[in-house]
Amino acid sequence: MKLHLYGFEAASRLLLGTAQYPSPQVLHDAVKASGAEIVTVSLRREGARERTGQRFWELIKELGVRVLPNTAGCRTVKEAVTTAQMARELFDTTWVKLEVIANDDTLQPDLFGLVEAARILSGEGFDVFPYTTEDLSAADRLLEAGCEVLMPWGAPIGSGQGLANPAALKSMRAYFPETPLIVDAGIGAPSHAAMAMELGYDAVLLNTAVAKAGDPAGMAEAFAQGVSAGRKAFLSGLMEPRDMAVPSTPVAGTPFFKLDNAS
Amino acid sequence: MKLHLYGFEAASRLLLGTAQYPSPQVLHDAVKASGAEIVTVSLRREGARERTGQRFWELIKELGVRVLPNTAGCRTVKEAVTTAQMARELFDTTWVKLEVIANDDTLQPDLFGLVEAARILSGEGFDVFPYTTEDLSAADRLLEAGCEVLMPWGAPIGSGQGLANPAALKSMRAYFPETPLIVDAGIGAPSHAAMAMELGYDAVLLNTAVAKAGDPAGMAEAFAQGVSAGRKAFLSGLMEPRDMAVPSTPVAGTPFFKLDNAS
Amino acid sequence: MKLHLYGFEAASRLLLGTAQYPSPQVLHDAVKASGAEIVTVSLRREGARERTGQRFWELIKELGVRVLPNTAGCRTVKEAVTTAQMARELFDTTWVKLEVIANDDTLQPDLFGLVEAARILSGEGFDVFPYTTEDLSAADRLLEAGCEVLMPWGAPIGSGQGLANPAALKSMRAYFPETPLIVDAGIGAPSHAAMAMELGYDAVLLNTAVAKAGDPAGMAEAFAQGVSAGRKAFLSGLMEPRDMAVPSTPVAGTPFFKLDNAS
Amino acid sequence: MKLHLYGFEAASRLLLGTAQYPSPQVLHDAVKASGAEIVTVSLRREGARERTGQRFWELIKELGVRVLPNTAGCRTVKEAVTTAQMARELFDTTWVKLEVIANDDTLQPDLFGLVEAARILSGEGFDVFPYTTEDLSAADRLLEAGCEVLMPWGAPIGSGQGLANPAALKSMRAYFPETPLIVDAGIGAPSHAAMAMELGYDAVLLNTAVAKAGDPAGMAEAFAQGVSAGRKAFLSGLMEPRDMAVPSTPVAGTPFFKLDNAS
Amino acid sequence: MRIVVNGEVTQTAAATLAELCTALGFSEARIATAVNGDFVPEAARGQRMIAQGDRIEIVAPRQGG
Amino acid sequence: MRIVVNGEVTQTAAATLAELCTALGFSEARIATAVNGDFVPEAARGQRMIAQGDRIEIVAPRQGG
Amino acid sequence: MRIVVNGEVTQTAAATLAELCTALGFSEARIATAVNGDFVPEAARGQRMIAQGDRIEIVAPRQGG
Amino acid sequence: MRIVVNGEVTQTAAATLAELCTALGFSEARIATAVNGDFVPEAARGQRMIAQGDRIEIVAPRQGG
Repeated sequence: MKLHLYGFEAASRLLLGTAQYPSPQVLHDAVKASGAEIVTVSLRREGARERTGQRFWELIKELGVRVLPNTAGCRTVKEAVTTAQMARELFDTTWVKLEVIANDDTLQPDLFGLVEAARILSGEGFDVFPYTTEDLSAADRLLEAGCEVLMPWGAPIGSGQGLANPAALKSMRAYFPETPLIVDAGIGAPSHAAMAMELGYDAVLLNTAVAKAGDPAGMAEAFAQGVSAGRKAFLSGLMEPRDMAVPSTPVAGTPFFKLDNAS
Repeated sequence: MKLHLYGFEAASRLLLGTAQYPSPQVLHDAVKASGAEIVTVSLRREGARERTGQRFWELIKELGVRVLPNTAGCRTVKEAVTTAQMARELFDTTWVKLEVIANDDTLQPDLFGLVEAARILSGEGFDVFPYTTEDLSAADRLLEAGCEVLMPWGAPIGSGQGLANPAALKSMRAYFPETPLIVDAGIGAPSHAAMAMELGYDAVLLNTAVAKAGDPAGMAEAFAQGVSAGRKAFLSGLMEPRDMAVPSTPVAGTPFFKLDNAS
Repeated sequence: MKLHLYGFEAASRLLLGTAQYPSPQVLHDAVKASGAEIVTVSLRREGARERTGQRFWELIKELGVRVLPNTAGCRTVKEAVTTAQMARELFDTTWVKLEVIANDDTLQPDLFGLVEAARILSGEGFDVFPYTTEDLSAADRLLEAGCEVLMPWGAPIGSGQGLANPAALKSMRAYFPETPLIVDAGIGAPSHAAMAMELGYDAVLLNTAVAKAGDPAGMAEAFAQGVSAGRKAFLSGLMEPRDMAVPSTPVAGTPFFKLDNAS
Repeated sequence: MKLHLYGFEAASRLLLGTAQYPSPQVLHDAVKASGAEIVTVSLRREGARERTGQRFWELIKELGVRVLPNTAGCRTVKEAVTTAQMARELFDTTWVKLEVIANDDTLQPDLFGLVEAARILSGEGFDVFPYTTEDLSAADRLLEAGCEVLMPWGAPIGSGQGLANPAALKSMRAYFPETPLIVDAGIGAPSHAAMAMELGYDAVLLNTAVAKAGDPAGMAEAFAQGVSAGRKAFLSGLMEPRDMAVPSTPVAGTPFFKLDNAS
Repeated sequence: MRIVVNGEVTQTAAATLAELCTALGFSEARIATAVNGDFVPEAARGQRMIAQGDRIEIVAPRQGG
Repeated sequence: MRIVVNGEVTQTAAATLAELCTALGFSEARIATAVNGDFVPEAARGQRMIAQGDRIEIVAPRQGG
Repeated sequence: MRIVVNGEVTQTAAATLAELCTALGFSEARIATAVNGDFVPEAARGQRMIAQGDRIEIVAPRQGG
Repeated sequence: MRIVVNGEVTQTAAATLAELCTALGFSEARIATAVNGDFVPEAARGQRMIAQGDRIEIVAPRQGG
């Protein structure tokens, strides 16, 4: 079964960021290796001479993937809304990864500004992908505001710590059985991504763990497999962990078995 | 690069157990889906009427995989040695997964009996795959005894808890950089298997998590991907987790940036 | 140094709940054993015949402790505000543990309703103790709203899981170095309470772990010591955990030491 | 109920190491503050001029505590046995903390050498306190060898990581309900010590976390309370952690309750 | 007149909240009150008239966490 | 006239935002613009007059996470 | 003669382990054998005499973890 | 005669371990001794002859963990 996001259907459940790669070629190879159909991008001040943005745009077009512009670095509702409006024109898409940052040490979302900005942007016809936390009261309001997708963090952006609070992520999944939920940020290894998918999350969005890997393309492929592994496991019904050991090999018929050494 | 175990070369780094499947057909499908080239088996008392073992043997032959007989249920050196000798004749292989069990609640190895049995069997020309713990003093003696592979547990057999002591498994990997190390037992989900491979382990052996899954064949495929994901990640150079958040999107050029709201 | 909460000075850094005890006598003994100077209470519908509340009030008065009425069970701002107003008259105190619950499975706070109710009640002269999460954007607004204390959860109420997200609690402590921070809810054992204090939290509030213990008075004393132990450790400067082992006993002068077995 | 170790009765369940303190005075104050009745010591090569050992011996005598000499740094059975014999004469005690080290990075015990040395020393009338791991097969043999106490590590010596494998420590406690079990090494904070005691361990032995604290005497007192807190909690019957939240405040009688907002 | 006291339908002849509390036997009791979701301080109960269908809360101290 | 473009003080003779973009060499470039914090769509740049002290943002696509 | 086969007391007239296996219907079966805890290879079954009270194990392949 | 005391090569004229300890100034000191890896109790030091190349350990109490 495919992933549905605002009517867009994706076979891949891995969304990839485009920042921090050692070179455009490595970025290109990593995106290809990841199988990602959606990549995040941003917008930044352009210098007429450097024309950095123009060259980056060419690169993205070649990749033939769907772009999800973010509002990274925005600290206020106003900054986020204007940035989203500029992004819509620049990337010719109604999609926006909405970030309203509360704090520079944790880069965690300002849940209040996030909900307000989400309401405004949804009203203007944007398809909002809110970067949020596992907080259920914010999640409820984001859905009321018109969001059809939620993107809770796994851990602080770029920390690579994995899932800091799996119990809270479980509650969120249980509380929103139907809403597409994407773990965004904090994922440092394929095992983290697999775990998120085993919890029933619909997709994973990451950037640093691939871009900063020794071999980004190889790591991108590793994450693609990790995400797929976790998804398949979730669909196949995972065993419940048990406190005690249980023999896998049958006990009946064990040679040399006598009652006196029976357990 | 392939996995080398006593001169046998395997492309797959997932070893699968053959017990606890709902039916022979499901076992067959799970082994195929796992891509495993090595499966564990055991020997048990045979009844002339039932001929259970004869039918199981036909099934295994069809699979065309390498078999690794175990000594599951053995509590003494003598039982383990005789069981290994019977297994060698029965399965026509010098390979043996050596289990000498210390305790029925945890099914953990008796490290002392294990080393003694490994010494005897290696002397008789067996290729011993010892089911051990992450203890380094036992590992040293198992290698002295002639073992070329070590199989530390992840957690108690059948518990599905994953890696109970990752720090100790890391030490073991660092202490034995060249020896093939296989995490055996306790793996409950692909994320656990991926984590073991990310730590640099050479392979993973499991049974219950696949056999007891809602869809064993689907879960077998999930584990195959999880193991491959972890291996690729290890080879591609994982990022180091960091305590603090680090922006992935470039900070330079952020619109609306003024010195007074700089952080 | 003592704990300061809205001008009240407490020597004890353990706040105790008064619910779920097997009998009034056991509650009385537990409060005494805990050394708590502040206990939480609630208000509920009174039946003229039973007069349950009247008897409970006598019991509390005998204890001679400061009461902190809660708004447990309130799901809306309106319910919470009116409950707080009734509590102020009933208990003759401006203190209120403000709870606005978002969800019945996790009993986590509705951060948005919480901030709104906190603003209203602070405006009416209440001293608000908000039951919140480790979210920094809610914390900022609670302080703006007039709160001088924050009470983030450790884990879901009554779960006894301990600190579900220590990294987030660390960030909160670092972000609010001066504000009194009390871990409220989820504490199941003295080790959890000690850990919260070791992170630099100012106090711990709990109920179930004591009330549901086999011996509540004994457990109350255990928690008093655990809280004190954690506080002392924080003030005494905890060592940093290290990845590798470091000999405690001096290496120099080890007998039988020869260069050839030096490490 | 007091702690019984080879017939010695101790009220305190905290054993303290004497190494790494900034000064003899600080060591003295820390031991006093800890309330420890047993301290570990070692023996090292003595220079006639410095007479370091002579001064240390005076210091220890003043403390009026029971000494437990260790064999720290010994890598072979022979070294450990001779060191124990010298210690017996030097400290005039049959007690010995037996360490046979397998590996310098983890300082973990060589379980095989440990059992052999324990057998020899018990035979010579020593009261052996073996520094071991949570391995049950080694534990069984240590008891057979004559040990009446077991001291499994919490984590590598000096690492301060706490309990690396709580599940294994639980198994050990369950498997040896009667044997005095002391968690030795790896404890970094009072919360770790409390957790060990909550698991039912009989005592805790530590050194670095106190000696390297900013204020060793303050930290020693903190650990004394943490150990006592954990012990009291164990005796008072800890609640079981629960997956879901459970209201502590009674639900019945909640004001404003209507069926339509009942959960 | 039919009102709802603490969630239960009740018949009363009381004109004010104060009379109601007395009629219900709460004269000396330590209680607090609300009518239709709004807090009514003790001092105001005498003036607070009761109307058909009012939802009245009468609460007292209780254990809490 | 002194304005601020992308955070840097700039002298310009351009009357409109469109003229400014051309003057700065962004004629064909894929850019988006804002004046004093408000988004100005491409189509509106011709009518958007520029005044002394305006804070103008001219942005383009960039890598993002 | 009374012996124990796979943990169960059995009467047999077989003189050797080979005869016993045949008598029990294991002629063509893929099995391995042990007597009183010691492995007896297939080739040796013919010479291995059976005595009263011998504990005999006859095992075959089975599922394992 | 050349021996090794606590890991350092030493010249001595002492015939016995007791003499050596005195010569080295350990007469009253609280020490324990070993020769070539074997413990030598205080009482036996007088009879324990020292030979060329002996490895001698002289230890005293020290801080320990």
